[in-house]
Amino acid sequence: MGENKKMIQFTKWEIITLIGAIILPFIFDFSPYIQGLLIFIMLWVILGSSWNLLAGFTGQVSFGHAAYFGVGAYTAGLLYFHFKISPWWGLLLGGFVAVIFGYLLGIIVFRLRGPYFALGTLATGEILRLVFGEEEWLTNGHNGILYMTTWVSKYPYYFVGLALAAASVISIKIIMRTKAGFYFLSIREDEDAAAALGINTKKYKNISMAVSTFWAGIAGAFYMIYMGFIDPEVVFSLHNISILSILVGIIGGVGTVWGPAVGAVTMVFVQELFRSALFGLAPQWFSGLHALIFGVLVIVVILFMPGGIMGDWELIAKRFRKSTRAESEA
Amino acid sequence: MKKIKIILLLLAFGFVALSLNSCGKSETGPIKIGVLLPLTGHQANFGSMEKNSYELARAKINAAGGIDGRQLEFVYEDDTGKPDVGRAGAEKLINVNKVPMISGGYSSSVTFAAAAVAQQYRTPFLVNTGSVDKITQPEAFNLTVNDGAKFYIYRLNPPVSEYASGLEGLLANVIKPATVYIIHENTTFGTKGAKAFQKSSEKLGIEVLNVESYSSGTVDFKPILLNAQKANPDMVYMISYVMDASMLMKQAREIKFYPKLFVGAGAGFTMPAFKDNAGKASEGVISATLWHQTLPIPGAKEYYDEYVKKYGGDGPDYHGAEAYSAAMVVADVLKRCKGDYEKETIKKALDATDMMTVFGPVKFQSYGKKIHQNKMETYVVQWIDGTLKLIWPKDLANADVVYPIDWEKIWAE
Amino acid sequence: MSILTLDNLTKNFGGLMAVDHVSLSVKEGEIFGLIGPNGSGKTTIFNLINQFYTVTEGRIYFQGTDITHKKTFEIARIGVGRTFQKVKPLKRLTVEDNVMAAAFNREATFAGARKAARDVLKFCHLDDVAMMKAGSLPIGGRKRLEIAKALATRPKIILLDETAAGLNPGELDEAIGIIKDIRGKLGITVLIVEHIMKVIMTLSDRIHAIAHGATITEGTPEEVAKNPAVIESYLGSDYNAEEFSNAEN
Amino acid sequence: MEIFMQSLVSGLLIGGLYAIIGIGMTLIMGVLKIINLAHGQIMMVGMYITWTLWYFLGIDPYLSIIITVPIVFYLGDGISRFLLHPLIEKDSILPENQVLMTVGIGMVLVELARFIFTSDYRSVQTSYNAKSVYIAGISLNYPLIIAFFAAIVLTGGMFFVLMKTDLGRSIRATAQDSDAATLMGISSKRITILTYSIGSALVATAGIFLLPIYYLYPDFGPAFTVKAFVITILGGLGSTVGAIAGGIVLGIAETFGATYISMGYRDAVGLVIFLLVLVFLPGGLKRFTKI
Repeated sequence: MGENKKMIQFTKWEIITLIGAIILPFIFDFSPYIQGLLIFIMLWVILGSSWNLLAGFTGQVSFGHAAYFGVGAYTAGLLYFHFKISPWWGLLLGGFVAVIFGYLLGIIVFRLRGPYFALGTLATGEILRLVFGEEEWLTNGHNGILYMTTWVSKYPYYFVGLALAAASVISIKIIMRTKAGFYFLSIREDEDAAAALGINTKKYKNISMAVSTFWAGIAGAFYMIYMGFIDPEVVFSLHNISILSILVGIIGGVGTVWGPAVGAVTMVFVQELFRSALFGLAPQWFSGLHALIFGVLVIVVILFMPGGIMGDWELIAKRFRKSTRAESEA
Repeated sequence: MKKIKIILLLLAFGFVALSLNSCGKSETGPIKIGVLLPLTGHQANFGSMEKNSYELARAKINAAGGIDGRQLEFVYEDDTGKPDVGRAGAEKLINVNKVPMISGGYSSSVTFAAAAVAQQYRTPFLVNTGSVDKITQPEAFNLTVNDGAKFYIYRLNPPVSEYASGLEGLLANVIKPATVYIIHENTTFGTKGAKAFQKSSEKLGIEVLNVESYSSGTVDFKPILLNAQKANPDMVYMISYVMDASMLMKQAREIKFYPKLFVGAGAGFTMPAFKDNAGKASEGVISATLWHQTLPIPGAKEYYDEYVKKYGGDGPDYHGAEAYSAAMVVADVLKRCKGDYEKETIKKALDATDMMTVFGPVKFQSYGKKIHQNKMETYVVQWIDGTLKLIWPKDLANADVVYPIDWEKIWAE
Repeated sequence: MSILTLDNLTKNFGGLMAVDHVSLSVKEGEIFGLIGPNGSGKTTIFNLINQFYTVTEGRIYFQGTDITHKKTFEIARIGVGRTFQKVKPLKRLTVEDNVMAAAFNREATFAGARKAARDVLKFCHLDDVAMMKAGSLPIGGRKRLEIAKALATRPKIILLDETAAGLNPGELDEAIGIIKDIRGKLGITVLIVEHIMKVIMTLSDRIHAIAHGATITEGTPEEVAKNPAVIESYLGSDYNAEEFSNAEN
Repeated sequence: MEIFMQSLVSGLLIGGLYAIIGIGMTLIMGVLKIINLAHGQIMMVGMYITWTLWYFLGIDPYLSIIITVPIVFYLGDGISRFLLHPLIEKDSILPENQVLMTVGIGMVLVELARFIFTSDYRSVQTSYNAKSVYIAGISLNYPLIIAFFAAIVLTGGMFFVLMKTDLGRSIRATAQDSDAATLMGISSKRITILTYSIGSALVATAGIFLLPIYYLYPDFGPAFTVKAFVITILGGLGSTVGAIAGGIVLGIAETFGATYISMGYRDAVGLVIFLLVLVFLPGGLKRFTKI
């Protein structure tokens, strides 16, 4: 946890990354396609950080984060659908509504531990998906909700996304330097031992859940605003939201502040790399393999880098240094 | 804290690498038009039928000299049957491949979601299958019916509310059922189709006993069928894709559910795969359809034969014809652009479209809440002795409707 | 004055009497030993005090207040610290962070918690490994870390569960010194469960012996060591008999 | 009343099929203590093998058990030996990393199937596919009846193996306390790998019985994975008798939910029961059956 007395301090590289992300679009004239990818990276940074706080730092491995993502998305969507209120208002509200859902579902799932917690969250996510699909009077069911997005240009979304992503990462960085952060880690390492140290584990699991669901809800609302279309199968997707948020965390590094950000970049990049068939260099059938390659990547990371890219950075750096040294000697 | 380096490295590498992908326009190379279809995922068998048809048409167009001497090329984007992927695909076609026009659009929800993207980028989108009504209703996109000049969506196929128009004729004139039980999958296409048929029933004086939905991929349809059997309707109307359609009919046969009629709303019920999977239980099933190869439309039979010759199998149904015709419309529109393949020019050419295709005449009209909608007749087919026969309208039919149907006999082993 | 009182404490695991009407009273400022052969219910008593298990029957009083049905974390808050026989370090955190997490029990600020943690680490001779990951500590360090975490919650009474088990002779003396200082320098009452007789005999003011969950006797170390029932209960198991005779030497 | 009876019978038969899917999962969860999120996908692999044998060689699906099941057994062996077991020694922040590994494995299996077989629907057509017998007006579908009896035979067989053989005792010992089992001289590595292989073989068998009733495409696995863990939690970890009880309860509950509530909520019925059991009846039906 470092030696600094100040509660929050940014490293050189953190500041460079942030400034870089702000000015990059002014230096390069990105095509809207690349802008779109960047926005998706931001979205995954928020969602990955959200999952990582609850799972990576607090040890409550959620397989149902789509529930909160979807609730946030539908908060923004339904405001527009029923009352013609701009979904932008739903951005913040989506976070809070997700927190309420998180608290209510927490009453059920926090009675469970370990794999049972994972299964419980998975089930709650799936139930919400079915309910939102079936209750057409409220959600417009499978027809989904369409909203003609505010801007054609993607730059405004990029900066909103960047601001939200930065806020989510920084908020977690701050929390992890407070009492709550220490308590989250204690709960993750050993829930019983934590309680014996005087930690109200239930309360702090709920706090972690609240922050986590808040960001998941915001991510969902941002998705609605940016994509302009949601339906239950998309935003409550077990595979495309719940599992992918986990994979973003795993690849980047579970329980590290910057892990989800690195994971988000890696995932979007790798998927796009193969989806575009190595930028058109490989034959077209190659693009059909993108999901396969991503699955293999997940397996490789879990097998050989259980701490993810950030968690095992020392290991990677060492190997890298070794190989470069060998090269220079040769 | 050198760790953060990796973010920068990855970002930088990513940008550079991805920028390589964008390509410039050329004045002499092929003209590229985007096509959005489900090439993988649940709807892939429809998507590949449509893609095959697009390719068949392209070969024909290019063999006949292409467009003003240039070749026509279709750039396919796989929407995987998911609206968000479809939107991303449409954006990619517009922004990366820089196509001046998009065609395709299979499922209703994907097409609708992607249409919003095309509309936003002011790129003409010729829809050939996505059938939910609102796709050609400008109000769904914050426009009015007078905004034709600002509305970039065009549709070749009829909307789902009109799928059953041909069927209405058959029911009103020949069969005259008194009651109907509606079963539909819980998707946009399914729910809208069910609503539309409720309206039709009202018009025809058929009592709707119940409307029930299911989610696609169900193993056991018996609960729904039992409820239907208990209601004892004259007719069961089903809106389902191919495998659900097969399961429904197989299990109806199993529980000896014999209403006067089983009617499908197109989609799965006209596919060859329906017969393959339902087996005997497909026999006697009636379906609305938008096309049949025996229709007296010039080129229809030729298209069907060519398709079978090239790709084998049981041949295309109306989905393939829609795609083939859309490709022909694209070629026709581009030819009328006279070398200026800009979005606005293409849009004007689309407005002026008035041509004949294997799918029937194509002309984009305004009526009711819709604009840019091709209006057309629909037909009724029935599975008779293992083949799909056109039974309505009477003057075009190639077989007599089998009615009343002795299910016990035709479903016997 | 009594700081912790167990009144007819009983735990029944589906018919098995793990703790059978045990009554004892720990006076403020004393080191109180709890002994008994393996499986006699010592750890169960600890788990009952801090509410890992719910009490079947009987009452627990802390400084005169009934704490029988409080929650685990509340027990720690009011001033009952404990260590675990099977150590529970927060493995991926540094030693200092382990203790800080505990220190937040009394300290609201980051700086305050860190200062408190450093004091405790020094007290437990862990200051030179403060930046090590707790999971990579050798067993002696882990045992002391258990004590450090419990102390950092600033308890009024600390329950030590076999803190000396598995230590080499050098470490053993170190541990005994620390436990003495807990009472001597910090003025914290100690309730100690221990197998190693050397430890418990040197340290304890009074000893309470149990077997099969029930009380055998209570008294000074000398009285208890001479009690034939105690000797017999230990002789019942070879493994412990050896230890017992070692302690006698 | 007839609807009630027919629903009951339908639910019972479907439940038999669910039970076979569940037995494999309950063994794996009982011994390896992980949720196998690749369960449905392994079933899918088994079904594609069966389909291939039927389509190209004309081998009857039920007959192909002797080929398909060993193949999938060794697939499971490979997965657990090279991908799951090595993780036990790896220090990872999340104890669930074996579960996450099964996610990756599932993804790879689906995409491989898509690559080889495309996304088209496949089904087998046999003479008995659509045959039914009718008892008192209630229809009983042949393949479902066969699946139901197979479920009973398999459960009985597994029960016998677990209770009466050395292998079974080792598996049960490892499930209860793998450390203690190791002390008793049981190689927990061998047993965990073997258990995963047996679990895979069982779910492949389930797939073979499902194929004549249903159809097949690469993405169909996850829905059945979810059913499998609902059954496992319902029946109790590691309990074969529990799995058959859980499968039948789920089958009947789903069918009644679909008949009397709404077809759209059919899948929700299982999930709600599942949550209720997790929270209010930890241990599942095993608490009543005791085995």
